[in-house]
Amino acid sequence: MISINNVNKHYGAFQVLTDCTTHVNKGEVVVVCGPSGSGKSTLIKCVNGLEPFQSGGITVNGVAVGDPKTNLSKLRSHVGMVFQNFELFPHMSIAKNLSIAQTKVLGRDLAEAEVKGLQLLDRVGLKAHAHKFPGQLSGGQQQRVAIARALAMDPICMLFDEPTSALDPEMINEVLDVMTELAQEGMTMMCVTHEMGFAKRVAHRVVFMDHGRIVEDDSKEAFFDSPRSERAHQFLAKILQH
Amino acid sequence: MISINNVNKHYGAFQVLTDCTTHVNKGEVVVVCGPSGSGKSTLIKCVNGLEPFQSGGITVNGVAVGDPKTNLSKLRSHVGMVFQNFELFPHMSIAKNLSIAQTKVLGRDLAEAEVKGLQLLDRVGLKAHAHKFPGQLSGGQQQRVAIARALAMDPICMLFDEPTSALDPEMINEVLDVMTELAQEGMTMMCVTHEMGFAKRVAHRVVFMDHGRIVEDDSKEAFFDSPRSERAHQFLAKILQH
Amino acid sequence: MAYNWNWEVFLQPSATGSGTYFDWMVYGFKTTIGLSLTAWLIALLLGALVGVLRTVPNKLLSGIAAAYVEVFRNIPLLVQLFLWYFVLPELLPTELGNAFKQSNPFVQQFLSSMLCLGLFTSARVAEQVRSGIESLPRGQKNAGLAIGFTLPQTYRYVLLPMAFRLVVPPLTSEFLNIFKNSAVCSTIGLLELAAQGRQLVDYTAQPYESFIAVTLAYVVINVTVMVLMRRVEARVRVPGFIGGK
Amino acid sequence: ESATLKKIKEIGAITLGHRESSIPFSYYDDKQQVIGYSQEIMLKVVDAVKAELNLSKLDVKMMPVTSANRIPLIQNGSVDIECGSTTNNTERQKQVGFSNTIFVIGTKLMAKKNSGINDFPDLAGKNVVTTAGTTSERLLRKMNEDKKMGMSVISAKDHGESFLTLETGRAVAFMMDDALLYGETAKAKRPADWSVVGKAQSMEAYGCMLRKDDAGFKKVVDKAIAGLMTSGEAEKIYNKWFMNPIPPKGLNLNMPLSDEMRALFKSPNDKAFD
Amino acid sequence: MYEFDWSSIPGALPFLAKGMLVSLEIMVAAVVIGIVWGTLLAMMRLSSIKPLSWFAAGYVNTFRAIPLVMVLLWFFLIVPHLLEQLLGVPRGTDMRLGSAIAGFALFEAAYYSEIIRAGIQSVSKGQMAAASALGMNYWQSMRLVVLPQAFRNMVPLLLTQGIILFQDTSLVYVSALADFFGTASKVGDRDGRLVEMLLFAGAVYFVLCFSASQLVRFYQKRLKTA
Ligand SMILES: Nc1ncnc2c1ncn2[C@@H]1O[C@H](COP(=O)(O)OP(=O)(O)OP(=O)(O)O)[C@@H](O)[C@H]1O
Ligand SMILES: Nc1ncnc2c1ncn2[C@@H]1O[C@H](COP(=O)(O)OP(=O)(O)OP(=O)(O)O)[C@@H](O)[C@H]1O
Ligand SMILES: [Mg+2]
Ligand SMILES: [Mg+2]
Repeated sequence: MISINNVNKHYGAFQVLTDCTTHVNKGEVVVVCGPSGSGKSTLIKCVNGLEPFQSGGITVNGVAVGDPKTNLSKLRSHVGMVFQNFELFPHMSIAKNLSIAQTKVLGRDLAEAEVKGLQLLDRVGLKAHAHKFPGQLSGGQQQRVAIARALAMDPICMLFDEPTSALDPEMINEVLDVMTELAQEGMTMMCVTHEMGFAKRVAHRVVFMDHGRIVEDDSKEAFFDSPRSERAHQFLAKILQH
Repeated sequence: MISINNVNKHYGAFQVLTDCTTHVNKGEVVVVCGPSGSGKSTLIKCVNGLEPFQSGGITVNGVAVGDPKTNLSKLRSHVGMVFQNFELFPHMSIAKNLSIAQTKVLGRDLAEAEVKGLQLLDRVGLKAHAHKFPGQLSGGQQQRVAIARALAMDPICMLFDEPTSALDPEMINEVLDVMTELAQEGMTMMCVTHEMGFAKRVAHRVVFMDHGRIVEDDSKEAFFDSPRSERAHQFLAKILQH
Repeated sequence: MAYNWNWEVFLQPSATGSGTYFDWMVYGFKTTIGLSLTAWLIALLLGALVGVLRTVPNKLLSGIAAAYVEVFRNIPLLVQLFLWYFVLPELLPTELGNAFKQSNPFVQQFLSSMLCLGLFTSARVAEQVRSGIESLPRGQKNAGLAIGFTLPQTYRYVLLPMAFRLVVPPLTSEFLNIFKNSAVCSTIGLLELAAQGRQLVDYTAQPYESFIAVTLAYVVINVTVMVLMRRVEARVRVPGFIGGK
Repeated sequence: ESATLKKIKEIGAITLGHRESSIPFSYYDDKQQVIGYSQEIMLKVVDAVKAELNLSKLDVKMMPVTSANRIPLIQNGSVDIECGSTTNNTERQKQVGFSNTIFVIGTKLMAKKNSGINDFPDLAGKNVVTTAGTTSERLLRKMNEDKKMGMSVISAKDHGESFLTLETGRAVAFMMDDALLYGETAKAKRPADWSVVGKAQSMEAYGCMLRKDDAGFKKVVDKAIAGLMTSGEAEKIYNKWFMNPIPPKGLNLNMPLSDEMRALFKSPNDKAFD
Repeated sequence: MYEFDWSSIPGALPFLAKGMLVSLEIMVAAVVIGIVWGTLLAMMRLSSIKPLSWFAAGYVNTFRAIPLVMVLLWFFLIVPHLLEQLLGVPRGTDMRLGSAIAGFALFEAAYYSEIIRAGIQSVSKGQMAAASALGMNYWQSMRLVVLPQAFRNMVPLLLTQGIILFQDTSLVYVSALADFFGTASKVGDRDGRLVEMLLFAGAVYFVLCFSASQLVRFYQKRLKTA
C-alpha cells in the first residue's frame, strides 16, 4: 500500500532524512517512534507529498508521490491525515469541517456529505456536538473530530502524527480508543506516537528512527522484547521507566 | 509550613475554588492531581499570592498571604515556583536568569550570585550551558534551569505546576529525577502533576481536586490503593490505563 | 488673542455664488467619503491578492509581490500622489496622455487620487494579510492540503477566512488611515474635506472655525468607521476561538 | 500706544513673515536668503521702526508663511509684519490690518503663444488653471457661473503647480496676478513660448499685513512706505526687480511700470480695490 | 513627452541636505519622545487603575481620529501661543521646529503606545508570574522582564512605524518648515523644475526607506534564528 524507498531529504545543508526505506501493507498498522527531531513528522509528511524530498521514491497505492505528473490533491484526498494539533478549521462548525472537503474535493452533494459527516461523528461519539465550533470542544473531542473528518473522505490509509501528544492525560485514551477500533477494522495506518501501550496493543510493526535514519524496522514483538540497536534500547528505557 | 483554610475564589460568577483546606508540613511532599480545569493551578498560585482569593486564609511559614499588610514580594522570594512552560527569561543568558533575582531582590552582590548560580547549575547537570540562552536548550534542560533558578533564592518550600507536561516523553525523567532528589533532601514541596509514577515514589500525601473542591486528601498509599470518591477512581482508571 | 469668532460664516453665501460655505464643506465631505471608499475597495482587493502572493511557494510570484509592496511602501504618499497626477500622464503614449489631461479636471484629480491612495494602501493591506496568513498555525495549510484541497482551495476555504478574521483590527486602522490620508490629496487640487477647509480660510479669513469644523468632521468619520468595524468584528467572531495569535 | 511697538522694544526683536517662492516679491535665492521686492520694502520698514524706537540694535527674525497660515500667525503674534504678495481685501480686514499698498497688480492670463488664447472670452469650454486661495480663483469661478462659460477650473496648490498644469497641457491658460505670471514665464524651460495676455479682470492692492487695531505700528509702517514711494526710491526698487535680471538664474521679467503703480507712487494709500 | 532638465539639482544639494537634516531631526526627536511617552501610555492603558486606563484610551483614540496634517496645523498655530503664556518663551521665537516635533511626538506616541501595548501583551502572562514568583515587585518585573521582551518583539514594528514617520515628515509643509520634501518642492518651484525635483526626492526617499526596511527584515531574521 505505502512503499518508501531510499528517500533522502535535506533543508539546505541539513539532512533530515537519510536513505529511508520501509513498506506498509494493506491492513497493516505501523508505529513510528524515535527521539524528538529524528525526522518522524517529516517522513510521514513525505508520504502524502506535504513535504517534497530530493531523492528516492514513495508510492501510495501504486501512485508515485514524487512524480511531478501526479495529481497530489487527488492522492491526498484518499490518504487521511491526523495532526498533533488537530488542525480543525476554527471558523467552521464541526458539521462543516466534516462536509467541506467532501463537497469541494469529492464533489458529493451537500446533503449526502452531511449525512456521512453525522454518521462518522456518531461513530466517534460526538454526534451531539455537530453544530458547535472547534474552539468549543476539548482537545480530545477535537482530535476525534479530526479523525472523523479524515474518515469522511473514505481514505484507503491513514497517517497519524503524534495524535495524542497535545492532549491532557485524561483525554488521551478517548482518542486511542477510536484509533484502536479503526485498526481492528483493518484500516492501513502509519502512526507516529510515543504511546507504547497503544503500540503494544495494536501495532503490527514498529519503525524506530534516529537522526533521520530508520534504525529499526521490526515486528512489534521483536522491537519491544529485544531491540537491536543501542539507541532504541536507551529510548525504550527512558520512555517506559515511569 | 503551608496552611490553606477554607479558601474560596471566583472569577465573576464562576467559582474556581470552593472551601479548599489542606496543610503541608515541613519536609512533606504533597502531590496535587485532578482533571483539567479543576483548579489545581489556581490553588497553587494562591499559595504565593499570584492569584488573589476572596475568602478563607493561607499562611506560609506563619505569614498570612491574603493580608494586605504582607509584603508579598518578600514572601514570594522565599517560595520557589516552577511553571509548566518553564518561564525562563528568554532575553537573558542562563547565568543571568539565575543571578538576576538574587541581585535585584535579595540584594546579593553579583559575584556571589553568579557563584551560587553556577553551583546550582552544576547540581542539575547543566554547568556547561551557563552562557547559552534559554531558546538554545531543550525543554527538559530549560525546566532543570528553572528549578535551579528557584533554588538560587534559598526557598523554604517549592511549588510545582505540572513541571513535566510540556516536555517530550524522553525528557520527562531528567526533570523528575531532579525533583526526586530534592524531595529526598527534605524540601517541602507542593506539586501539581499527572506523573503517577513520581507520586507513588516520592509523595507523602496526594490531594485530589475536582470542580474547585478538594475531594480527597490522603496518604499516598490510601489514595492509590483505595480512593474514596468515585471521581478519583475514574480519574485513576483513565490515567493509569495505558 | 485678537480673534473674531464668527460661526455664522458657514451660513454665508460663498464668494463664487455657488451655495453657502456650509455647502462647500458638505461637498468636501462627500468627496472625501467617495474617494476613500473607492480607494479602500482597490486597496482591499489588490492588497488581498498581493498579500496572498507573498505567501505562495513560488519564488517569482512572491518576489513580484514583495517588490510591489516595497515600492509603494517606501515613497511618501505626497510624492506618489504627485507622480500619479503630474508625471504618469507624461509617460503614457502621447495620445492617451493628452486625452486624459484634457478630460474633466475633477475626474483627473479624483482618478489619480483614488489610484494613488488605493495602491499606497494596498501595499499596507498586503502586509497585514500576509502576516495574518503567517500567524495561522502552519498545520492549517497542511491540514487543508492533506484533506485533498488544491492550494487555491486551501487559501479560499481554510487560510483566508481565518486570516481575514485575525487582521480585522489592523485593517480597521488602515481603513481609518485611508480617510486621513485622503487629506493629502488636496495638494493636487482635489477639493476634499481638508482642501475645502483651507479654501474657507482663504475666502473668509476665519481659520479657526474652519479647522475646527474639518477636525470634527474627521472625528465623526472615524467614530463611524470604528463602530462599523466593531460590528464587523463581532459578526465574524468565531465561537470558542480566543485571542488573535 | 502700540502693543506691537512695545513688544518689539521690550524684546529687541521683530519677526518678519515672508513667502518662499513668490517671485519676485518674496522668495529664497540660491543661498536660502530671502530676497525680493516686498522683502526689500519690509527691510526699509524695519529700519524705520528701529529709528522710531531709538534702538541701537534690533534683531530681525524671519518666518516663512504660507497662504493658509499667514493670517493666524499674524493674529497669534508669531509674526509682526508680513510683506509678500498678500492682497488687501475687506474680508481679511476683519481679521488683520493692512499697511499702505506696496504693489498693484491686474489679474491676467498666461497662455502658449500660438494657442489662440488672447483674452478671457477665448476660455469658454476649456480647462483653466489658477492657484487655490487667490482672488483670481474666485474671479474665475464667479465669471464662469455668471457668464455660463462652461470652463473647468483647476485650483492648483501653488503657482509652481499651476504653471506645471499649464505646461503639461492640462489647461490652456493660467489666470493669476500679472506680476506673478511674468515671474512664472521667466522660470519656464522656454520663456519665449509663453505670453501674458488679456484684459485685467481686477486690480488688487498688495499690502503688508499687521495686527488689527494697532494704529501706532501701522502709522510707522505707512509712513515708511509712503516715504519710499514719494522719494522715488520705490521706483528704483521696482526697476531692480522687474526690469533687470534677478537671482537665482539671472532672469529678466521685463514688466514695465503700469499706470496704476505710477499713480500709487504719486499718492500712497491703503485702499483695497474691492 | 515631457522634457526633463536635471540641471538645478546639483546646485540645490546643500539646501536639500539641510532639509534632510531637518527631516531627520524631527524623526529622531519624535521617535524618542514618542516611544517614551507611548510606553507610559501603554502601561496606563493596561493598568488596573480605571482613570489612567481611560485617559490613555481617550488620548490614543483622539489622536488616531485626526489626520496628521490637521494635528500639525493645530500644533503650529497653538503651541507657540501656549509656550509663550505658560513658559514665558519670548514672543516671536521661531518655534516651528519645536511645534512640529511636539506635534509629531504626541501624535506618534498614540501609535507607539498601541504597538508597545501589543508587545507587552505578546509576552506570555507566565513571564510576569515567574518574575513575581521570584519576589520581584511590579516595577522590577516590568523593567527587567516584560518590557525588554516587549521591545524586542516589537522592534520590527517600531522601526516600521519610524519609517512611516520619516515619510510623514513631508507633511510639515503645513508649517512652512523646510524639511527635505519641502525644500525640494520649493527649489523646484523657484526654478520651474518641480517634476525633476520631486522625482529626485521620491528616489531619495525610496532608497532611504527601502534600506531601512531591509535592515528591519535582517533584524527580524536574526531574531527568529536567535
Ligand atoms: N522547515 C524546516 N527547515 C529546516 N529544518 C527543519 C524544518 N522542519 C524540520 N526541520 C528539522 O528537521 C528535523 C526533523 O524534524 P521533524 O519535525 O521531522 O522531527 P520529529 O521526529 O517529528 O520530532 P518531534 O518528535 O519533535 O515532532 C529536526 O531537526 C528539525 O529541526
Ligand atoms: N483569568 C481567568 N478568568 C476566568 N476563569 C479562569 C481564569 N483562569 C482560570 N480560569 C478557570 O478556572 C478553572 C480552574 O483553572 P486552573 O488553571 O486552576 O485549572 P487546572 O486544574 O490547573 O487545569 P489544567 O490541568 O488544565 O492546568 C478553569 O475552569 C479555568 O477555565
Ligand atoms: Mg514531529
Ligand atoms: Mg493548570
